[in-house]
Amino acid sequence: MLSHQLSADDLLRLYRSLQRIRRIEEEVARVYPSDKIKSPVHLSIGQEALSVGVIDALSQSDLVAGSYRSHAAYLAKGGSLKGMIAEMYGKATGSSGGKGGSMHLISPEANVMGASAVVATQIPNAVGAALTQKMKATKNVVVVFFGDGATEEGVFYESLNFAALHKLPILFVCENNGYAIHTPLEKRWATTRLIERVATYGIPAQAVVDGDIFKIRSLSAQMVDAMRRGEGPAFLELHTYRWREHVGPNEDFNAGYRSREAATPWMENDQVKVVGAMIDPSNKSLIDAEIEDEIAQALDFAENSPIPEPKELYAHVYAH
Amino acid sequence: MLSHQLSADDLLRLYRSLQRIRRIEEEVARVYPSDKIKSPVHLSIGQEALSVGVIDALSQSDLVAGSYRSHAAYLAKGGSLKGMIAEMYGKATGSSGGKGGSMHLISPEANVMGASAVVATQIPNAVGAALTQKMKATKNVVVVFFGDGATEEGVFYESLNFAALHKLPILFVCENNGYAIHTPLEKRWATTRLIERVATYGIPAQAVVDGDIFKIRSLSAQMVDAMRRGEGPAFLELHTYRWREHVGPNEDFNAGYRSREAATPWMENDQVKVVGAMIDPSNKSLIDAEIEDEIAQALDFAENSPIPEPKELYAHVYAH
Amino acid sequence: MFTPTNAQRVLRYVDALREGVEQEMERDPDVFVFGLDVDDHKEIQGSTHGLLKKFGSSRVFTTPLSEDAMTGVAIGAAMTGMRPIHVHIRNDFMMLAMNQLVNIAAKAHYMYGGKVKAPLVVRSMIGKSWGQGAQHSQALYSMFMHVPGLKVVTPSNAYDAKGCMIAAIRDDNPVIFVEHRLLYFTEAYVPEESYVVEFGRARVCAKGDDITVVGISNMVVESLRAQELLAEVGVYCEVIDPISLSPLDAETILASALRTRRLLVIDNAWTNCGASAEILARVMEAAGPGSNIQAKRIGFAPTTCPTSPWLEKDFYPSPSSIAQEIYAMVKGENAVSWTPDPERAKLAYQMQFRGPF
Amino acid sequence: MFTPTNAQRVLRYVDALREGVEQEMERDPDVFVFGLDVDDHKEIQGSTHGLLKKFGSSRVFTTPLSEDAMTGVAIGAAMTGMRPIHVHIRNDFMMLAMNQLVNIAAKAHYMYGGKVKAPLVVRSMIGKSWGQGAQHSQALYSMFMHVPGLKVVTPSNAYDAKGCMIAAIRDDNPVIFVEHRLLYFTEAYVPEESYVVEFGRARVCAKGDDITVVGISNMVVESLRAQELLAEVGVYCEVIDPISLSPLDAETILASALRTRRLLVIDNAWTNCGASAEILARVMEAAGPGSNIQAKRIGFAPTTCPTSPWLEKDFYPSPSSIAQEIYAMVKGENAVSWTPDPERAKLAYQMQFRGPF
Ligand SMILES: Cc1ncc(C[n+]2csc(CCOP(=O)(O)OP(=O)(O)O)c2C)c(N)n1
Ligand SMILES: Cc1ncc(C[n+]2csc(CCOP(=O)(O)OP(=O)(O)O)c2C)c(N)n1
Ligand SMILES: [Mg+2]
Ligand SMILES: [Mg+2]
Repeated sequence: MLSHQLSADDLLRLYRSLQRIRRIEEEVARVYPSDKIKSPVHLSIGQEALSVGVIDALSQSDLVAGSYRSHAAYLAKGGSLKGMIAEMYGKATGSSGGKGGSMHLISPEANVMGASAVVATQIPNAVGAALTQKMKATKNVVVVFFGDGATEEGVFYESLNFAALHKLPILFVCENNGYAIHTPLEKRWATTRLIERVATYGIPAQAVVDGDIFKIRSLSAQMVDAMRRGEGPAFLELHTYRWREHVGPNEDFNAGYRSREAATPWMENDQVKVVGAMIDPSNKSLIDAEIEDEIAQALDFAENSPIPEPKELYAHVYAH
Repeated sequence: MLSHQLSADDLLRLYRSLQRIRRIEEEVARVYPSDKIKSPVHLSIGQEALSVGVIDALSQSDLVAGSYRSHAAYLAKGGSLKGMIAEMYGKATGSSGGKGGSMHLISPEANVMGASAVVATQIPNAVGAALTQKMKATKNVVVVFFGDGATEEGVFYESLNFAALHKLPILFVCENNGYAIHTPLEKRWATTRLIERVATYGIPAQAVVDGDIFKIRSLSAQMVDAMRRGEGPAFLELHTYRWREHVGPNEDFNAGYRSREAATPWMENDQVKVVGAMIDPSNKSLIDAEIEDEIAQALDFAENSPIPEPKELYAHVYAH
Repeated sequence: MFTPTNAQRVLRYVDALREGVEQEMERDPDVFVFGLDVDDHKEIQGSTHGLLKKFGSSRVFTTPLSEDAMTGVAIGAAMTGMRPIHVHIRNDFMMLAMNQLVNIAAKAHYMYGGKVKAPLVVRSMIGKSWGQGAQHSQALYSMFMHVPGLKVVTPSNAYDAKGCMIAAIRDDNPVIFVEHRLLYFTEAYVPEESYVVEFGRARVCAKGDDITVVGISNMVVESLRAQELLAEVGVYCEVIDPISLSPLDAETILASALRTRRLLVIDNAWTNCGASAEILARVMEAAGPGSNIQAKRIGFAPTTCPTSPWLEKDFYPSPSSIAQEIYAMVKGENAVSWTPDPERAKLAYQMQFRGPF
Repeated sequence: MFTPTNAQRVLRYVDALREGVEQEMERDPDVFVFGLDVDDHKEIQGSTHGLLKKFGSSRVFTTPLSEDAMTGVAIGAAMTGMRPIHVHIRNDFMMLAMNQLVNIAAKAHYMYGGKVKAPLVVRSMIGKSWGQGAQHSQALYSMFMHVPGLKVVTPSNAYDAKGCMIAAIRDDNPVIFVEHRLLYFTEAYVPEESYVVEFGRARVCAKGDDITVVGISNMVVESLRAQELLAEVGVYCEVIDPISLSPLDAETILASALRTRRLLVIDNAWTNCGASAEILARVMEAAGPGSNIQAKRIGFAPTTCPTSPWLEKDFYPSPSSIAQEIYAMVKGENAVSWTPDPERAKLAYQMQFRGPF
């Protein structure tokens, strides 16, 4: 459904999720210089609408997999904020007990199946999760998020072929922010005909080039419905822009590899503001306040959580 | 050029190459039960026209890379027959001194850069050879032969992207015989839209579905010309049929995974016979006799060649 | 070969493998088998025989040639509740699966703080002879031994093949299951009922006081032949089969070596950073100075595997080369050297084998 | 650190690497550098600094994220006359390159009977700390040591970084060149002129009679600190840097261990089937019984690398843990244990280092 088809509640829900993720990552960036965060951070500031729009089309039992840049997906799907911050702080209460760091967020409760720091590795893992759904005949679908760079890894094509061959319920979502670290598409892609290529596997493939959360949400909803009907995988190429440096809390428009001008249209089309402007101001300030409060509590929680016991180093090498 | 555009000499040359390869492999199959051949053999009987047609469009200094099923390419490019048979016999005079066997034929003299038994590995290696041609500004092109199964390996797509990105002079030739060992395409490919997929890299891609050597030859010639003009890579999907078992000397139509009926149209369209029928019978018998003589000599040569010295085991682990 | 008292049925290694998988598939609907050509008429040399017919194509299916993604698929399926068995016709091809196995499978349980498990079995076959050569003959399991989070098992006989397979399938961790192709047609007593061979417990296959001989995979068979021949000339070997390499039962090996004061490890692999290096290092660390243990390794020649049989014969350890090495170690370098009867040093499983593949 | 008498210029490891590459690129037009991000403004932590400007984008260029194919491209280019240097920002990512390195690069010269060569350098960096964690901190070089046909080098200082780089580029074989990220800003005397550090020759970095300590990569630096601290309490270590792991100069290590009767190998890697296992095994085989050598290994904890610094600190060997281990080995287990001053056990290169990456 596009914006005019959404209810006021839908809009409130979308705004809350967008604003919450934006503010959480802004706070992470603010705290970062204090060295309380013991982990690299790959912020999704500017890219939130992709995770929020897609995941809003899912139900709780659907699965999501992502990468080191999937704080947004983790949070949108319902992953614990306290667990995430504590994990970044290296505390025992972190989502991985301090063993995974910011690049490997997981939440079995929210069906976030994990995140990987080796580009594209999560793609076949998510396909495997989709195979499980088919074998166990659940009605769940799996969504996997990855960057434009991940589409250069051979495993991406192997995964598309297998998912299409077995008509698996998986939605492939490429967050195309135009860069792999500092390297633009022009240096990595022979052409930009990605959705056309994916379509040759018999996979419905669509692009959203303007970051519009409503288009993203309605396309996702259509595709997820089709998947639940057993029609097999689908693919979304979502154009977006990374507002901060590849890794770390700062902007890097002075680094020379990209200009602030290129970012400006994206910043002016900030979906957090766009959706924020569509909801009742009093509701908005209520939500904003709740979010600030939740974040403050999460930072507190992480701050005051215990560090892991030394013996934890040796736990979980093997499952028993 | 199609058949009517070919000179009598062209036809004689094509026939000689086709008939020579066919007869060599038939002899290999005949000798096989004697256990003189110490190596698995993946015969290209029935597929000769692909290698012969493509390679006829090349010049001596162009490079060719292939797989375990590339006896035809090796021979068509001018690799030594004596070296090939001796290699299969495990003799010191083999193309690899008995260290490579039938799956790793190489001929620096004929610019056959090697063959690999790990499916698809030769593809990026050939792209690397094409990079060398570009860097050294030679006018040479590289041709890499691989099967339909190889297109399922991610490295194939990675290689296409890189070759197209750098406009490298390489012709990718997929010998699509419909099977990977005993597994048909239907169990491996989500769709058959291969050339369409390859085209999305900006790579000219064409298929020849009837095994016609003249179409193969003229398409190759056009593509090679374009490559020499610096227009970058090209792709050919050549349909064909394997007449013998995946590995070994025999037919296997009784194995149950494919029928002789499916093979019949291919056998009736045998390009060795087709081209043979286009040339003067007296020339034909002259060529046939020369071929038989050459093969007899090669078998003799291999038979009477010395076995490798024990110390050869330890040679060539490292280059000095 | 090990003979459990209650088992009177003789089975081939390949059939024992198959039976182990079949019994687990019957017991647990989450177990499935996939990999290139598991469902064709060759049935991975017979090791998947009948599984398709019995369990259908949804639980027994071939794949595209996509080892990297298929490994990732197996891991993802395992992380979400299935128990996949992924089959490779050659151990060499697992090099395409390294990223998923080393960076994901081995680490998932740990880096997610114990919140997920990856119960996965990866089967692969080691090739030998008939021109397998450089890329179809490798045994690269030490690479997996190097990485915490993976288990590695190399059963040497039909009894262990079944028991280890069942244990591997039930294990909640990724298990690298390595089978030597020449063992497929060797026979042993194999109980019909389901049983597990526990990992991390080595087996003493022959008792002796002169030297401790550790054989790995098919080298257990070749060591036992050497042991028989040596017994006739009064040299008594204790032959130990570690069965699983990770976990590794170093204690059993150490205890034996401390008694015999001689240790020879025979691997069907390269020795450099191999399983044989690890075994010597563990013994050296644990035995301490003054233990006076003479130790040696035999494995592949430090070369690529050649195809020519005249070169290949020196690439591999053999009952003869093993026996001669043991004889020299026991009798001392300057003892008159001794060579076993070449005919009796030949192994049936080697002679049966004939090409093409 | 090693100080050649004729060299008075101090250079950082990262600059020495760069200089070695630059000088070879000047000398030989066939040398080129490629890999993810070699040409961006971060310049692989500065190790490719200025190369793009000087040699242009045809000889210094980034690639798509396609490690498998890029490795194959490097090999193919090498087989046809070029001398590629392929760069990985992390050693962990080389798991994607295993198939091409193990099945093609290591074997091409041999399986083609010497008719081709693959002169290739594969650079990769080992990460540490600041949440690098499970997938960005591994040191998997023992996997490459296992495979004949590959060479492996792990320079520990700026002098060797340059000399080994030049030697690697000139080598006609595939060379796996492994750099520890924390070494990048350590300094040493580095001659301006071109020179090679020959592979297969270990260096004795410090002389001592009480124990032979072998350090690998950055563990040379940490061992030397331990050695300094121990000297003050009358424990004298002989510290050896193998420099290249394949070929490995076991003779130098053996000679020292036969003299000190104590051997401790410290690796920045897992010990199981690691370089440290190979070194112990070689010494045990060659020293023979009666050599009475006490041997031990220290490396990564046998776990995945955790991100939390409170867990990570016990994952790695440190000057303190090394010194204490040495002290216990020399003084005997039941000697009163000793701990070095924690402040002085800290290493500058560790303290300098700060995130994000
Ligand atoms: C296999 C692999 N190669 C290289 C890297 C180093 N690396 C980390 S992030 C990254 C860029 C990925 O770009 P993209 O997929 O577009 O994701 P983005 O960071 O833009 O969200 C690279 C090359 C890695 N982590 N994994
Ligand atoms: C990476 C890899 N996986 C599996 C195999 C086993 N194998 C050998 S040939 C083959 C089939 C290849 O089929 P195709 O590429 O179509 O070539 P064809 O034999 O039909 O000419 C397979 C799966 C292999 N050699 N390499
Ligand atoms: Mg990107
Ligand atoms: Mg085929």
